[in-house]
Amino acid sequence: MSILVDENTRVVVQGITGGEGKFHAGQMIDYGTNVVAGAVPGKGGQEVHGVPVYDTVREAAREEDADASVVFVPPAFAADAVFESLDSPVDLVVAITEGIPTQDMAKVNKRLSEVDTRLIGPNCPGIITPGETKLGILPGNIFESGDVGLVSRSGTLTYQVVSNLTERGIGQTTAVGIGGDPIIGTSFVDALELFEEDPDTEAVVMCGEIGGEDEEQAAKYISQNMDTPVAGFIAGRTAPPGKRMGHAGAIVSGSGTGTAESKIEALNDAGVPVGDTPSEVAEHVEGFL
Amino acid sequence: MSILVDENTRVVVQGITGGEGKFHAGQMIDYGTNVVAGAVPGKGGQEVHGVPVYDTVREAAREEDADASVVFVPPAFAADAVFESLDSPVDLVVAITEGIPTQDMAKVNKRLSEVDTRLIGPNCPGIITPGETKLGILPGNIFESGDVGLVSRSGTLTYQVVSNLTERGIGQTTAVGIGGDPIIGTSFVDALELFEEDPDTEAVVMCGEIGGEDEEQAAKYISQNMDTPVAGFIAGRTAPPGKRMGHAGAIVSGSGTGTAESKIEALNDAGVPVGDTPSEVAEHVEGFL
Amino acid sequence: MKLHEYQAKEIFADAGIPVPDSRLASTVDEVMDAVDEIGYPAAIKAQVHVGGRGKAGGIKIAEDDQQARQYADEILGMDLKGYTVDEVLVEAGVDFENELYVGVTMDRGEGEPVAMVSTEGGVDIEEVASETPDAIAREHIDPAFGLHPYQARGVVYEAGVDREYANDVASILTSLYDLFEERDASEIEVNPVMITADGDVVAADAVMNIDDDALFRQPDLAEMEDEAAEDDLEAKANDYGFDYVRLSGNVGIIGNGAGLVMTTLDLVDHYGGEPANFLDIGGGAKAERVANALDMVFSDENVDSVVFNIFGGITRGDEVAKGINEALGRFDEIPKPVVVRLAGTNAEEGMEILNADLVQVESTLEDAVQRAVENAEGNQ
Amino acid sequence: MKLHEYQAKEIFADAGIPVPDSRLASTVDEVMDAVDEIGYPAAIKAQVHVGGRGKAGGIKIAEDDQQARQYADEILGMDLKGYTVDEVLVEAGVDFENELYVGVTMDRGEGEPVAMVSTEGGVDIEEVASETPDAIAREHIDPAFGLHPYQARGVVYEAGVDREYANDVASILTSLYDLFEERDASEIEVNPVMITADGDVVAADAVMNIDDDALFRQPDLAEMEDEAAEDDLEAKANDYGFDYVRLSGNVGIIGNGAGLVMTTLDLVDHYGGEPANFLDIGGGAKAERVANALDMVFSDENVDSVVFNIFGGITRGDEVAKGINEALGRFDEIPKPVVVRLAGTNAEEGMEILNADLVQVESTLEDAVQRAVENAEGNQ
Repeated sequence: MSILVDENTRVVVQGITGGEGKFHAGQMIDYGTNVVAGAVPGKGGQEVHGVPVYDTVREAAREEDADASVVFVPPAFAADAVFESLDSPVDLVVAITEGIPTQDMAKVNKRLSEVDTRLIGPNCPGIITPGETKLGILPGNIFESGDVGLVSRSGTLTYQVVSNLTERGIGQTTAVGIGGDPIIGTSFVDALELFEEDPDTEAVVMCGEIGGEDEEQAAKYISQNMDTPVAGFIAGRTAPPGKRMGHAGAIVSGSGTGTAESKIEALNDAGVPVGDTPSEVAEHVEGFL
Repeated sequence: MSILVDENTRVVVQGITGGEGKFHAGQMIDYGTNVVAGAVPGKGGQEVHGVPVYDTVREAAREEDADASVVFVPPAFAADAVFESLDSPVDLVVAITEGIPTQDMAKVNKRLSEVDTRLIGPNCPGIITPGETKLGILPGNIFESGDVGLVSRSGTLTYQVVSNLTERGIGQTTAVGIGGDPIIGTSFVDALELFEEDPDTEAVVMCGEIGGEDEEQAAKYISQNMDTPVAGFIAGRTAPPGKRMGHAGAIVSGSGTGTAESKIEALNDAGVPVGDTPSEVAEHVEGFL
Repeated sequence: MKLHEYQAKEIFADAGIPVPDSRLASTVDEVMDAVDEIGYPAAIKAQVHVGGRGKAGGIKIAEDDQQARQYADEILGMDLKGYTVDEVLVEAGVDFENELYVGVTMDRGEGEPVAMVSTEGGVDIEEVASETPDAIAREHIDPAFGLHPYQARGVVYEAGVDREYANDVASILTSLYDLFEERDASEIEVNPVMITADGDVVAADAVMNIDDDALFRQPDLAEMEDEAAEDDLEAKANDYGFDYVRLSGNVGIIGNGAGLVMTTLDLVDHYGGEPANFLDIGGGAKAERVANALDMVFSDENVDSVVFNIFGGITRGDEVAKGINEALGRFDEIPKPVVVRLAGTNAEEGMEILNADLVQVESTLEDAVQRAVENAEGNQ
Repeated sequence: MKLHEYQAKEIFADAGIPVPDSRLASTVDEVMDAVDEIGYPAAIKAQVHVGGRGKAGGIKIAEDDQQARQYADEILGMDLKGYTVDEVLVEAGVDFENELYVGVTMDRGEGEPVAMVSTEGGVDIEEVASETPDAIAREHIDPAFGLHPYQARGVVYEAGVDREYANDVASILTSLYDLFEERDASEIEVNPVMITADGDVVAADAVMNIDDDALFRQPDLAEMEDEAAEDDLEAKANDYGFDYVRLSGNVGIIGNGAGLVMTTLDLVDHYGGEPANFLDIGGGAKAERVANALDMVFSDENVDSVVFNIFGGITRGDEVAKGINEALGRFDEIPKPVVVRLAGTNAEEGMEILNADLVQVESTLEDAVQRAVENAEGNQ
């Protein structure tokens, strides 16, 4: 079992004719993802990796019965691409693009409250259900099918933690990168909720970082609603206030909110052990199983 | 019984310090309406007719427990006043103002889809439950309490039909003027639905006019969902295409939609007798009771 | 209110929408000056608010000076469905390969704007809409967000517009929606958008109607209305602040409230008469307004009889009666018989005040209308 | 990016927000010219991106020429929390009766902007927020609709602003939100808005931060960033297109992906070292980019040791290894010891390629960091 995506997920790739889109569409297909269409304005009728390209997501979804979309579109046009998917409609949109203006995302966020479609990202590596499908840029080879769900705001940190898990023979049900931007479609709480409902997920790893209060809210959710054990990691303990640490969302505000201390404390209070190192996280998970 | 408003409805009057607002607030109070507050920016702390005035509807609703608002605000500011009420929140907003730009109302309409508050109007005479309360400018003295619901796009036409009913000794549960603008908050279907659910409403009169397709939709609703008998009237049989007949919404488009013929035919097909004159309408209603 | 083609095109050009080179002309000489600058072929287009100008002879394409002079002479001053042509737009002819329809209007049923695109441009779009509705692609627009770029592209692709110029057409649509929103339009359409052999897109016609209720915040457009000369009586009604529509019959009608006035018109028709006008004096009308309304109706030479139907809500019957007495008292002889029916607020007081030497009084709407129709028949 | 007060005030003034008369000056003479035009009292305000300028001595009020000259001399060139003051804003003093706080920021938890108004202006608003949160009225803004007029008024009334000038304050707030939206701000605040004895409202300070991700569509603001001289190394990182933050330690850190780099910093700290920087080379980094990153870190004279931590997803380990070899091959002697850890895509190929004469190779993150910390200790 898995959350959100599996071998049946029918994927349209927005921006499939661009460099990134083309490369990762190929990677996805190689991994086994059921990429049924591409969507690029003005490129309808072409084929990429044998996949038909349409001018609009709506047409792609209609003609190829797609139910999920992955967005590889430059930042200036990415919010529009997300809107397009939300209205096409598909059930799931995964926005990989980094650098979408925050005010564009505020508008997307408003639309999300009006529709049933789920957005993952933006500025995220995507989602993978090992052995079945991946939507995004995660390197498939490091993941193993198994019992642990993983949710993370970061890409490469996810790979690091996954490799620590795999070293110990611990596989994953689904791993989802929710993205490093200030405004994102799927929060920790959303993902935790899905893992809690998934009967095959025996434990969850949650990799947070400085900025915002999403981790604190996750801690609250975990203590009130979750039976599945959760192990945590928080990046950015040494980050100074007021500096953006790569991710647009990874910033401790001048008023001291969004610190690693606050997040670790909240998680600990919710009974979530937080590792000092990625391998410590894997140790905690091993203890759960 | 009644729909939407009764003696318990607690009303805030927006624009109570203006000429229209002040006059009609007085008329409402004289009729027995429970006017609990006024709301006018910058006039907080004043009193009108012994009613306290607040700067914002939110404050008025909070301090005086108001659950309905009547808007007497000039067209340029009226949509903002409606937004204010929708977000205050109250349960019912009655917008009397005529001449609100259509694009302002399109935005209000969008907001209406997001909230639970009902809007009646704009460009309407309001709503009255005879003997209990009135919100708006309807002359209370011509209405009688009774068994017939009335819904109309027009003000004075409503009074005409009511007087024809009253002549025959037929009173009203509630009469609601939904307004003569192209975009309005409460449609015929909405009002008919409420009358159908009201156990005391034994029959309904529906006064439509040229323009739009609201009457056609009402006919469909009546034939599919209503047990309560409905009598109809349609004004504007002699209106030429392309000319706005007073109401912004009363216009037969160049493409021939919105004609009286189409509406009368639809109502007849739904089993609704349509009077050639207002007194014929009253005759039909008499036949129902 | 409707803008003239040349007014709409000026606005389009300012918004960056490609339009053909053109000049406004009100004399044959001005037309000849214009073609000198523009060259041939040149379209000479009557600037009147009439649909189907082309079929009615209001648009001609001149290929040389002789034709230009001839067509200018024909069109200037001609009567086009009741409107006199005072001005023509002289416009560079476009050598087109395809014609599209692109428009934005308010969908009142949905309460939001809708964009429309069709590859069947250049013909009566309402005919297309009723005969082959699928030939028009539609996209509803959330007024809070506006037209998203993907929607503009999407509706253009859905209409089947060639990929080669789809982006340019989408860009015109986006500009049209921006204008629709900024200028409080109720309708904007370009029919046709012409596609040249080079793949350039050009707005070859322009319809732009503005929401009357929003003119207060579009002062420059409100001024254009004054330029667009209307029927004299309608202009007078505008000055008085009445909702007035002139019709072709001989029974003049005055009332309060749009629905009731429309009903009065319908009853005139029902009883065999023909309404001469719609005149709504509005709510709370005072004596002077009543007098102005009577002046309006008497000014219409077609009127043989008048019915005055007031149901008082805010409007008080005694005030109306005073106004009627005052207005009619000025005449040595009442020009046309006036039937008055007062109901509602202070109706009885009004009835008592009314001078029976000046008016005929009826107490029901039906009786009042019937009597006015009889008066009209007797007066013809 | 942060705008300077004088830059923000120019933008405010263009938007019709009342600001005091002011001049920018970079020498004492320019300050004296400015006070000649503006008169006394005059505020002399350091233009640096530092909070609490007033307390730190960066703002002085001059009452006469002698004071003006003295303060200008003191402030120009002073070091304010690590930033050198190159420019001051000379501004007309405002004789105020009240000070308000008015701001708009993005509430990331709600995913929408929020307007804030408080009558406790002129002091540290974050202190107010944490000690007396009720003293700040807040109104969330639906980004699709924007700030409704009733909301602007409502939040001003709710904050307890006097009715006498509430409309003017609401109008400032409305302008601030318009700027927030049009200029892609992440935060705009005026603290204080001063209320004069006459009831006039004036924006006496101005904070305006712009969303870095939106600078591509705010080219004029992006240019202002160049004017705002930054730390040399941060400017260099900007040229290279790296996400870089300089810190105070001596272990230089290079990695790919923000979360992993932050984790590497944390581990350096965890093992007793002190990170010198955050440097994310991003996804899919090629050899040249790797060389640039090494150049960056070696340019920091505080660095005693470097750890290079790559987990390849899109980024390929062999490419990274080539880049490291190339970059380090240019040196006769490697300036600081470099520990490399490669994992993920093509990590093994990378490890083989790496020249062991140039770098120390570790296979786990923990070992790599520990070794770099040890190197730093040995190198100090």
